[in-house]
Amino acid sequence: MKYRLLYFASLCDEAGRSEESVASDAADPRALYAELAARHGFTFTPDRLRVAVNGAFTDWNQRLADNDEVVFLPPVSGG
Amino acid sequence: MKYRLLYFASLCDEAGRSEESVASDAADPRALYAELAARHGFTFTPDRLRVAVNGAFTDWNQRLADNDEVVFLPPVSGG
Amino acid sequence: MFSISATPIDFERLRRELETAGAGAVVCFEGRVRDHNDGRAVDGLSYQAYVELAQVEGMRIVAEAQERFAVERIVCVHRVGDLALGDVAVWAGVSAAHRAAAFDACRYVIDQVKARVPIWKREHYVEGASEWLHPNAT
Amino acid sequence: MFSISATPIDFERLRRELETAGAGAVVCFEGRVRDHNDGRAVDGLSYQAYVELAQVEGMRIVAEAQERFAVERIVCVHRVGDLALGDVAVWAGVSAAHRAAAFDACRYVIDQVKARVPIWKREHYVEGASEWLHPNAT
Repeated sequence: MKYRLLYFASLCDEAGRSEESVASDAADPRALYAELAARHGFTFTPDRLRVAVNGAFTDWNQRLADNDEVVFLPPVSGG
Repeated sequence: MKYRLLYFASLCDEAGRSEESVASDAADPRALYAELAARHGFTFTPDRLRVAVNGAFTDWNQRLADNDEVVFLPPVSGG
Repeated sequence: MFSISATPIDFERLRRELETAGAGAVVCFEGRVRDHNDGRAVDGLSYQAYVELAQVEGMRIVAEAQERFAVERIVCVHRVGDLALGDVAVWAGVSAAHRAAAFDACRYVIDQVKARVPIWKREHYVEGASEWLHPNAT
Repeated sequence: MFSISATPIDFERLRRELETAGAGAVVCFEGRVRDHNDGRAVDGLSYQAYVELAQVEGMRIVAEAQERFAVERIVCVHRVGDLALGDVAVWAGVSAAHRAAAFDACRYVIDQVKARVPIWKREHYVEGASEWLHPNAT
């Protein structure tokens, strides 16, 4: 399947890009993050991240669909 | 002795004046208030008032001196 | 800084006095004349102050807040005279490195000013009457 | 109302949006860029947001505060982009009939925005380095 990824803050720096499209067999965000972490050398473990799919927070086991927009969110620091 | 009185809010309305000078034998604010309450028909009992002498809060038993400025303060309602 | 003002409070100017290089948080409170109180329709207020003592007591409250909370600057001004609906009756602003101290100090100042500073409010009601407010101490 | 702004926050205009006839209390918070953090000298910040989700989550927080507290109006705006010392990074204002609700709601909004809204801060230090802040969840 094809997913669209957005990267923010440290993940953006580590990935060297703010977005990308990937083809992957990962069926949920957990598997997808493992794949991308290996590829980009992400240092965050999943327990420090949140996941959003198509602009809404969700959980790591949500079943992904083709063309989903998936975002892994590092700990926030607004304010 | 001679005292200078300032009146605020309801006490000002009841006394019909915002200040006055009185000659009195009252030696402390408690005695002075009793005298003035009788004269002006003040409806506050002393337990609802605070006393200031010469611009500072004090207690009802402070010994007064000639020409002291004495103020009986109704419950405040600023803000 | 605490003061009594017989003219409208220029709170935008007062707010700028709170700015310091270390002020990461600024909290401002304004008490405005609203159109009702205790179920009665209000169309204005008058405030009277025992100015000399109000000034001393207000400065004491500001000094207490400076001591209790890690703040940078504190400014509080209370109006006297006749106020219309929407006018600002009292304004308090606090700057601090962190927001908890700014919130706590601002609330302390306004709570204490209302409880302790010799200022009295006369409410003018839409139906015509007016009266001094003398809340029972709690 | 919650929004993300790429240009300086016009908080004097936002504050006027809080005015209603029943608003006896207005509490405003501003988070400013200060010259230090955790003992390091700071000379600027950059904020990045996942704007689409930040907007949704910010509006959700404002709605929660409207429900929990007896308030009139709530406005909150967060900056993104490069900010200099003294710039306002986030502004939250609340109007209410009474001050307790205004203080509580304003604090709720800013606390929740900092904890939940997907916005990230990069600190630029006087000595030259810069880094993203990713606080440990508590």
